[in-house]
Amino acid sequence: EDDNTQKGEGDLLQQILDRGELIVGTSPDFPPMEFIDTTKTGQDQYVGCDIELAKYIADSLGVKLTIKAMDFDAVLASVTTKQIDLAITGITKTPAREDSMEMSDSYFDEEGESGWQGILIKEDKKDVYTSLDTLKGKKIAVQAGSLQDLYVSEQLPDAKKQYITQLNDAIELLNNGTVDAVATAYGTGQDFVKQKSGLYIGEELLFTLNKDYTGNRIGIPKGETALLYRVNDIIKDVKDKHLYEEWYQTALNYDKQKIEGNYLQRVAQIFSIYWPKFLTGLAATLGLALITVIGGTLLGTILALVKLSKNKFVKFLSSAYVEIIRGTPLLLQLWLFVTIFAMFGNDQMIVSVITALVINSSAYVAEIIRGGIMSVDKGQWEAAKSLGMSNQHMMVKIIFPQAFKTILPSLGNEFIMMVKETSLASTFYIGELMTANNVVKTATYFSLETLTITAIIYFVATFTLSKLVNYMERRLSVSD
Amino acid sequence: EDDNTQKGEGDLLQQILDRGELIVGTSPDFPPMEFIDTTKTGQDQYVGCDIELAKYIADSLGVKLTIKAMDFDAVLASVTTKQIDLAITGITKTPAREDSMEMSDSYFDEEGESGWQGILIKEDKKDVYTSLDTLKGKKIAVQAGSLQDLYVSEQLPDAKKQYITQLNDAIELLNNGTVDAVATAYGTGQDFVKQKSGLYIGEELLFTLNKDYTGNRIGIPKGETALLYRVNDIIKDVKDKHLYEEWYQTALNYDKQKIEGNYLQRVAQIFSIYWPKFLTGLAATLGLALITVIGGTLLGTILALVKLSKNKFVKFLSSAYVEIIRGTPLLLQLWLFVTIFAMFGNDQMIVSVITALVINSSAYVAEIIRGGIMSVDKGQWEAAKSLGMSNQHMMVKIIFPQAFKTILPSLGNEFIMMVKETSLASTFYIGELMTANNVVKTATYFSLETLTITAIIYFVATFTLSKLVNYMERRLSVSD
Amino acid sequence: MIKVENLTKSFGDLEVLKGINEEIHEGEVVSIIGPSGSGKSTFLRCLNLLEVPTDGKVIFEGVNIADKSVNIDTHRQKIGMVFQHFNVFPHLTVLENITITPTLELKMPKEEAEKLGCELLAKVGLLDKKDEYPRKLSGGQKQRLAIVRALAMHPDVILFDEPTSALDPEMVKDVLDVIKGLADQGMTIVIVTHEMAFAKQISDRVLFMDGGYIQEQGTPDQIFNHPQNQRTIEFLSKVL
Amino acid sequence: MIKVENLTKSFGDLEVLKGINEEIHEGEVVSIIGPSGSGKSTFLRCLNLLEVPTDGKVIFEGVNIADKSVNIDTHRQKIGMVFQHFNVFPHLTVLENITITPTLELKMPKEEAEKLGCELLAKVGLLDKKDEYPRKLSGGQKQRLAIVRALAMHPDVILFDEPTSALDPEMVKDVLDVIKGLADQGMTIVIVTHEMAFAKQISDRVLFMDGGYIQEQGTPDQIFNHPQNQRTIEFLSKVL
Ligand SMILES: Nc1ncnc2c1ncn2[C@@H]1O[C@H](COP(=O)(O)OP(=O)(O)OP(=O)(O)O)[C@@H](O)[C@H]1O
Ligand SMILES: Nc1ncnc2c1ncn2[C@@H]1O[C@H](COP(=O)(O)OP(=O)(O)OP(=O)(O)O)[C@@H](O)[C@H]1O
Ligand SMILES: [Mg+2]
Ligand SMILES: [Mg+2]
Repeated sequence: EDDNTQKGEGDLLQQILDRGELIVGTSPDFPPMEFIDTTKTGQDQYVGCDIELAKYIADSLGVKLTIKAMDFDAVLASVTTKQIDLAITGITKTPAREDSMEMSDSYFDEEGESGWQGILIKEDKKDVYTSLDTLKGKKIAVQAGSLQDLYVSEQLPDAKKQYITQLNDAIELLNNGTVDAVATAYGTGQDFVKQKSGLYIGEELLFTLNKDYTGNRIGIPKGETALLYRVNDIIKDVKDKHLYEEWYQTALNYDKQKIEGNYLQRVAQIFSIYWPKFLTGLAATLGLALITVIGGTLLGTILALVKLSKNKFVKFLSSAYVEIIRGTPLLLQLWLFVTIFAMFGNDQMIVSVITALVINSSAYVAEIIRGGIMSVDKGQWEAAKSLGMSNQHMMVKIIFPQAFKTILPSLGNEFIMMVKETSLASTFYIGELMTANNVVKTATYFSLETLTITAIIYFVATFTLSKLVNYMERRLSVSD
Repeated sequence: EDDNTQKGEGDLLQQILDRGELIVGTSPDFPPMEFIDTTKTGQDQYVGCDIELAKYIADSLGVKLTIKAMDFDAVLASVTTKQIDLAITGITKTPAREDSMEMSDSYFDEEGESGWQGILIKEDKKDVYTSLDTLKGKKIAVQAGSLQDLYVSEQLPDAKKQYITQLNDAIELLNNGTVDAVATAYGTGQDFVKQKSGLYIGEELLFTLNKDYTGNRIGIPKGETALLYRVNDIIKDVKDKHLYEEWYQTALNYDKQKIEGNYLQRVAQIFSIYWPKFLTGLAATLGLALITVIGGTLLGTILALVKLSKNKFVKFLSSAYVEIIRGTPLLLQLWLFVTIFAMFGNDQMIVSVITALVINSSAYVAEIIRGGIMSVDKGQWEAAKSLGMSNQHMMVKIIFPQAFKTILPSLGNEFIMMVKETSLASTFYIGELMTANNVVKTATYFSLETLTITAIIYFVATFTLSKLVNYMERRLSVSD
Repeated sequence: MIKVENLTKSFGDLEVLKGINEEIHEGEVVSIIGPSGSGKSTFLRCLNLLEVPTDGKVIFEGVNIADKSVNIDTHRQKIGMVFQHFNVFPHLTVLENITITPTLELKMPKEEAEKLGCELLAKVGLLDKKDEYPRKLSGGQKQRLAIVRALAMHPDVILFDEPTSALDPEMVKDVLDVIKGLADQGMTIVIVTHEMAFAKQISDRVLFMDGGYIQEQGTPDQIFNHPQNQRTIEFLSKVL
Repeated sequence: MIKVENLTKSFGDLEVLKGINEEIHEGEVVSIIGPSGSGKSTFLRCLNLLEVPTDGKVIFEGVNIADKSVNIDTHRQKIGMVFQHFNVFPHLTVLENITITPTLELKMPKEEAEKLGCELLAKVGLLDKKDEYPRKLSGGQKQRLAIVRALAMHPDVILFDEPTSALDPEMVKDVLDVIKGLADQGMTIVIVTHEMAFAKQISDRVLFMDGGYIQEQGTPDQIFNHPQNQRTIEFLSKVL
């Protein structure tokens, strides 16, 4: 009765029935197929239409379902080595896969749902644009270099293309009449239609697809033909009942709420749904700024001391460093460090970005510290010297403690600056607040509303911080 | 003998021979097909392989060639209305075009040259990766959302994708072994191989194309079958002699120099070739910064005066404005204005960008001006008041002239700041220096070298400007 | 000429003037002495509303200028003031410093203002500097310019706030001589000073301020030679 | 004790000291007077190398401290200095102001330094303030603290640069009394001052500086009552 014993080929179905448990491997990072609902735990956390399919298969077999989450490659490897019974994770057919596992019939043809590319128009033009031909010479918004760009060139060669960077922008252009249509993936277009009123996308406006997509299939250990046939039967059943389409829709709508109402209401709704995303972004922004200022202060202090020293050569070097960093844009420095680090094999963007930020900040902090030291009344230096204090004692006991008062609030302000400057890191998909903004913008299709929320968060953060710095400044200057 | 008379159909070939001149329309903005050599003038300025083809046809007919440059739509319209004899401008066949003009045989199959998508590898792995199959499970760098991304998913489903934003970065990753291969357009890949040593792209590593591309063809006025047949004969001749491929290569290499040598030599070479691009970028950067600071000063002066006024309400408003602008990142403000302006139908990015920059700058300038006014010794205010001066006279005759001394250098520094900040405008392809950097980077495939040049230009500009500001500051303070 | 009734002035919680009643008569030269921080400057500045009194009246030539509805500018034109730190306008030449207010506020023609300015400058020995900028002047010269600037408005009274205490010792005399000259010509003068000898010499009346009140007042002889108030006696013992 | 030979000092093109020869003897009290900008402070500051002389020697107790190879810190410990603007350390208590240098530089044990500090503070009437921060002190108190701070290093000579000119008039006396006390105890003192009466009273010798030179020197009686040099006569006529 040991289920783990390697049994002969072909009896896996029997084993499943015997043990009363179906083990399905999946890679839960492909919404809406399979993804994790972070509000739940255990087996319940795995949701999506593939998971529904797995449940249906287990139900049909009359056994309990156990989902094993692992990454995509591991799912494929596990089904090959029979560590799982079925691999259900949006797998398409390839010759290589056919060699290493059995592949079920297709249970879902992505093309029919989201693989198609089409044309989004305004709903009131539905009767005007009834086929691709009717769009001849019209102005069509496309994302430069996208698949749709190619299709428009190919199948609508005399349409006028308006290049855009973000699809949301295209919708604005469509609404205000700057463009007549927007080329987009069919699924994405449908999402838009669901989110915003007055839009339309239809099958009559699809581009001709001539690719060799194969549908999604279930992977089954090699030689387990009994199981294969049984699974294919169940898939046929699912297809006949149009269950998967249903599951797909449910999964699509899973925790996606329709955002509606006026501008302010939309802002409130987006915030109430996505606040954890913004919060994480803010935390990352503050963390990034803090690391930067701490690193910048360490490096900047050394630079400042060197600049105040008497050795002409190191003085020149540190001045040059400070001038060069302050004389070039941070965006360029970020690119430079990302490029240099990539040459040395670093593919962790965050390391490059933090290095660039720290180096940038150090140049400004060096000036803050130098300024703080110079701001100490000349009389204090003279008094210390006239008493016969050594240079080191003078700096440590007399000058630094007084410079501190000027330096600390300035470092606070540098921190606030950095909270804003780290927004440039979004160019490299570092998950700070501006990146969070872009993610939510893409998820909701409401640019202005999302930007509003992000702006408010930045403002509240920097405003609060600057009040704190002011308070600190006042407290420190009281002692004068 | 009036050539302009509308003659009957079918005798255009005869007309051409009679008048001894072949008029070819082209849209000279598609290198390497047809483009302009800015160092030349008149007919000579039009270069590229399509132009060579036109010359060859004229020669074959024994007539003089006249190129008429116009935009692509106009070329198509002109051949339909017989204002030109031939349209040679990389035209592909579509049903619509077939209706309105005669289309020659294909003289160039883009697919064979640049339409294909393939895999770029290191030269020393040529014998390891001999087909797509050999790349199973390997790490492949792809641009997210590109055509290659799709092909990799489709035809190499179990390869590990490493997403990159810029192809140049992929080459670095390839060289340092982070990835095993790079998916790219075949033509682009060939360019890389030409520019950098140690790379390889071959036909055995092409993705299977199943699209319905048609080659490039010559457009001929409808019904001019005599001309059509004659042109097809000449095309056959060109094909037999493999002339077009030759012209294509020449055009590709036209003014593209191989950049080689060590790092410093490469920097020098890139600068010597692309200096006009950098110069234009710098000019745009300085112009943009200047417009911003001028606009910011106008708006900022009003804000500063309002902040100094006694009306609590407008004072609050202007303080809030200044605080909000200073409390949010410029990048976010740029996005906000671009989004808002797009909603109102503005598709001129530059207008949105300048508005955002001016508004951003105005908040900082307001503080500069307020600070300048407050920096005037309190004794000056008291002296003016004690003499019985009106508030207006006091401000205009006593306070402003003295505040000026503090304000002017600060405005200079704000200008320097803006020279750096305008780099963010590159997000929106405004053609300033950072955009120029990206253009050259893409053209040369040398990221680090290009960034170095751009950094030096920024530094020289800001350093010179800050020396000027220092000089101005000294000059102004001499009068104290 | 200036009558102060129950004048009080507080800065936040700090009550600096605690109810002052005093009258300055036409042609009088009044000196104010007292320890540092006793409110001498504050009192003087209340007389031309550079400090707005917290309470009380400042009646100048019959008008309560502490009243908010009064246009203070026109009254200030009649009340000259000279500051410890001169406060000459550094961006204007010596002559322009003098002519700017008469031309702007009294609509005096430019030539007339310049003629007046030159006359006044000649009186204080600065005519040769008329086209210089103030940065070329010594402290004593700046202060003389400041006095002349005030005079150009033909004020009915001039207020001086320690006019010599920012000066190097060897420049004090020139400035005091100019003030003495004005006193001799019958100008109404109120002067806060630490120069006791000078106060003794020119004053018709001396006020001793301390703790927000005028503690004692009288002729120079009364105050300096026969002080009655304990604080006056203490103060004078220290500074003389 | 301090011998100055051919001392010159320029700031850029401005030659402030044009070659000064002078000797300060042990136990002597020397006052330096002269018009503003004549180089009095510069001369004084050259004596402890706060200004590095352009040329010439400053021989202190046999060593030319203007020589670059000399460790100036140890010599400065023997030369006290008191500044016009006190320059007390604002972040240290009154007592710490005094004890910090002896403990750090002379390695004096903390208790000993504090005992010494308290004794010195008691002498100038500040013992009750020993744990206050300087911001609670008046100008006169700060200056007395500055003097005591210098004394705590047991200097052989103390340099004073206009020690009372930043003080309110009623605080001058306390500070001058302290200096007088030092003079009476036989301390070597060099003092730049505008208080002529005081200079007359305590000095053994008075130097009159002008134009970068010591124009005249002698006993207080010689200088104040029988000046010979034309410039001295002129200067004294203005300030007395
Ligand atoms: N603008 C102000 N805000 C707050 N406190 C002030 C202000 N002006 C003066 N004071 C305070 O009011 C008090 C009286 O100041 P005032 O300048 O009138 O004294 P004074 O008698 O002129 O002293 P001095 O001889 O030092 O000039 C002082 O304690 C001073 O600190
Ligand atoms: N660090 C410096 N840099 C440039 N010039 C200086 C410097 N210190 C002093 N001077 C100039 O040297 C001259 C003499 O200055 P010094 O302070 O010695 O005069 P002083 O006799 O002490 O005058 P006062 O009585 O005003 O204190 C002045 O013209 C002054 O401007
Ligand atoms: Mg005062
Ligand atoms: Mg001095």
